[in-house]
Amino acid sequence: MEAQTIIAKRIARELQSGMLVNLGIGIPTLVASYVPDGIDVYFQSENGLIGTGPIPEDGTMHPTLTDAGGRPVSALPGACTFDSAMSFGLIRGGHVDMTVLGGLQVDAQGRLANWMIPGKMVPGMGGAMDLVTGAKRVIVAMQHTAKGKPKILDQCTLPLTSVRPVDLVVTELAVIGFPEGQATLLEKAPGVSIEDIVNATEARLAVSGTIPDMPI
Amino acid sequence: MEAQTIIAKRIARELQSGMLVNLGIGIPTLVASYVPDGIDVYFQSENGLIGTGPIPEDGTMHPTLTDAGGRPVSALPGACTFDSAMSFGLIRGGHVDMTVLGGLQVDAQGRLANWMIPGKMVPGMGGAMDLVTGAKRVIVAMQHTAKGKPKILDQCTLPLTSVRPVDLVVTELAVIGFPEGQATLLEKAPGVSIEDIVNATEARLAVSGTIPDMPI
Amino acid sequence: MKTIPVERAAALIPDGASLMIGGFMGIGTPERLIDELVRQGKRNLTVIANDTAAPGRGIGKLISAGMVGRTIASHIGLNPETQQQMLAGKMAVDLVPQGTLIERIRAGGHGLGGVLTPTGVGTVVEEGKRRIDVDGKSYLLETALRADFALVNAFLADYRGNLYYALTARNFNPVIAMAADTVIVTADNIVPVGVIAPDHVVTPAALIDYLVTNP
Amino acid sequence: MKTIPVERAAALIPDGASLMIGGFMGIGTPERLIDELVRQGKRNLTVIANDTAAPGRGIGKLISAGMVGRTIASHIGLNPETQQQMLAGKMAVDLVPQGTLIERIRAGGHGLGGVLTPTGVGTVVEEGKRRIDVDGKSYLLETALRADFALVNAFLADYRGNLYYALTARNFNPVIAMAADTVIVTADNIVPVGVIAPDHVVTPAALIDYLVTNP
Repeated sequence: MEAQTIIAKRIARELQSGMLVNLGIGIPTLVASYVPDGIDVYFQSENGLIGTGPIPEDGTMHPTLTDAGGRPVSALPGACTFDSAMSFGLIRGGHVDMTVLGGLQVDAQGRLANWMIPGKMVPGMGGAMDLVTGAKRVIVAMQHTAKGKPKILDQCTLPLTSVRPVDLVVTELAVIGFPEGQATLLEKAPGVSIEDIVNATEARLAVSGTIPDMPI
Repeated sequence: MEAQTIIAKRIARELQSGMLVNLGIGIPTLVASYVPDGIDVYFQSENGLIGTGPIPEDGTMHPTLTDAGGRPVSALPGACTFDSAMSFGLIRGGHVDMTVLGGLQVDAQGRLANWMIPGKMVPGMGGAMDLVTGAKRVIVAMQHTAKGKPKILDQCTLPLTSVRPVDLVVTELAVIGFPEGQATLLEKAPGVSIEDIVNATEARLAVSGTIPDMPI
Repeated sequence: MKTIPVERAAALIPDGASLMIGGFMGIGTPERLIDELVRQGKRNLTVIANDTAAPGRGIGKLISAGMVGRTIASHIGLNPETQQQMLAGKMAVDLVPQGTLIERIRAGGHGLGGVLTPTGVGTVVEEGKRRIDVDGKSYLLETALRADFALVNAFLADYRGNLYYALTARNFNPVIAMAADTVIVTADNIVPVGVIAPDHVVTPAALIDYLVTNP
Repeated sequence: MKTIPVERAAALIPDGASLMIGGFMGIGTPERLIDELVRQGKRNLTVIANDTAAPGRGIGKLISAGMVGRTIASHIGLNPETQQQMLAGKMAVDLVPQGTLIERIRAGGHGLGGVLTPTGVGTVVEEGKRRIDVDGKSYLLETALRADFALVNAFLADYRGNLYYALTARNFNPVIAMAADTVIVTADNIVPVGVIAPDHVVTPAALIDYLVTNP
């Protein structure tokens, strides 16, 4: 299974019926493809939509119904639209139950950096700072390493997105949480050893008891 | 002519086409009855309506369309409704071109007190503080005296509604403005002498040149 | 979101709870919830609302029943019982400028700590508050306000909880629907999911905890 | 409110003006006004918007034409020309979290001096700002933002200027319509007064200065 598929399928299992969920671009978007049967969630698109549906068939699109990247989407029955002040009221106000975002780095306490590489890549933070600060639950979806280098570090070297720690980091190797401010190995991907994970992680990982396999 | 008719008719002449106008309860409400021909203004009701129309005929009312006192109104073509945050955004944000409010006292600089008499009458400020602070132009509609005592005073003895001076006070005797922070007689009611006005006013009134009659 | 009868909805609210209640002079107030609260005899409620309506109407019924220990409102002038209970010391009343009250509630719902408003600077409203200057202009720091429950009335709800309000019955309703731990809605009409156009939904279903069934 | 052709509307905007422009990745951007600004060759504009779209689309056209001296936006990642001009020092870019940007604009339109937001506390976004604690929690004071002009796109306008927006083309449009000295609107459809239901009007006509005629 591809790394991003593992990550998206595992995160999809965190969804519960009735949740309002915001998915960032990249791997997080894939989570919508793996919603478990019988689970009914609301997806928010921060450009002003709850009830985002799949890409519409050719000939059934309209330029006024798009996702946050400007791509055509559809709207499910019960969808609603609103302006950007309301959209971020939902986000900052804690009404978004879960957000899934990509990550560049996460530190040992769970603090995320995902919005810029000074001097190289400056896309802007868009909605990421509000999402990490305001959503009830923040999950980072990212590959465990970049070009062989760990992305879960003692300290982030890139500018932080928020000082609020994320709740979960899901990679193709592991699920990591931050109970009591300490990076902790919660699950491992099938066929991956704890040693592999520890070696691919710069931050000290708390590991105790038997570590179960990721359900995917 | 009754005092309140004089006041309302005079204030109606301040209306200009395209203005967004908020009228308080009492004498200010009467201003809507004297809009000059050819003048097309928007009346805002702060409970969430622009385009307030007259009281509807019997049998054509609905309980969800009322003025700020909870009384049935109608809506003119082009009317729109909104929540209270928007309503006060319009008011505080300077989008209301003119407000007309009742007054208990006005001081020599034009500062209004109109929302409470401590220990006696405590209705609450409702929207008055926001209106006086935020509207582009504030006009006070009140009788010149109460039980023979002046209401335009050196200093207000009642709690102020706002430190922002009002633009105009219109009574059944006079029109008073506050250029350079100084109560100034601008017009007098037909048949009223300057002496009458000065005697009915505690604040020192600047009077210079010929004082014209109020156009009513 | 759960759909429940009005008796169960009112039973969720304990004595001493803080309630934000929609409505402006009773217009847009969830009257059936109010009636049931009175029937169940709640005590020592805190009510946060624009006004206390009039005796026999909306929030006025809670006041008349002596169920309110504290009121935070902008206007109580049309309910002499509120004024009597306040002057007699039976009920605490905090009077807040209407634009400030709705912004404080909005801040509570939108995750803001507060807003800076020019309203009230230099008046008795300033007492006990921080004055903050920005670019040479003075403002009061008005802090966010939240409640245990929001009692909301809508014109239309769908069976998921999307809400549409009618005309001037909108007022405080969509704003309080974001600012309470538990949101309970009565709707004049409950319609199938999908029949309120997405652009016409004012309050998204995801904000609603309980929708009261119609009789 | 005046109804004017697009050439006259664009001519109202002088070089050096600050413009708030509606749209999210170009969706809901007043494209005809943008095209006319490019044709008239404005210079040294300040653009306040969610993003700078992409080359050839919406605000991206102003960037490509080198007409923008300063951009205040939350995201420029999909327009490489914006990043190039920024890194080359040809254009100043202030990056603002999206929720903070829209609240600052809303504050400007609603007469607030600013808002307290938890977003950005402890990050580079905090630099140069006041941190204010309320009930033991830290917030940044984010001040109000206004512009000389707001360029708004609506789906429906009536001939008085009441506006209705479609789906995700709403985004920043109704918020900027309150926060500028002069508000200019393009609408996909202009309809007679009275045919947009009062509950469906999002931006009241009283806020609009100029409505651009359709070809």
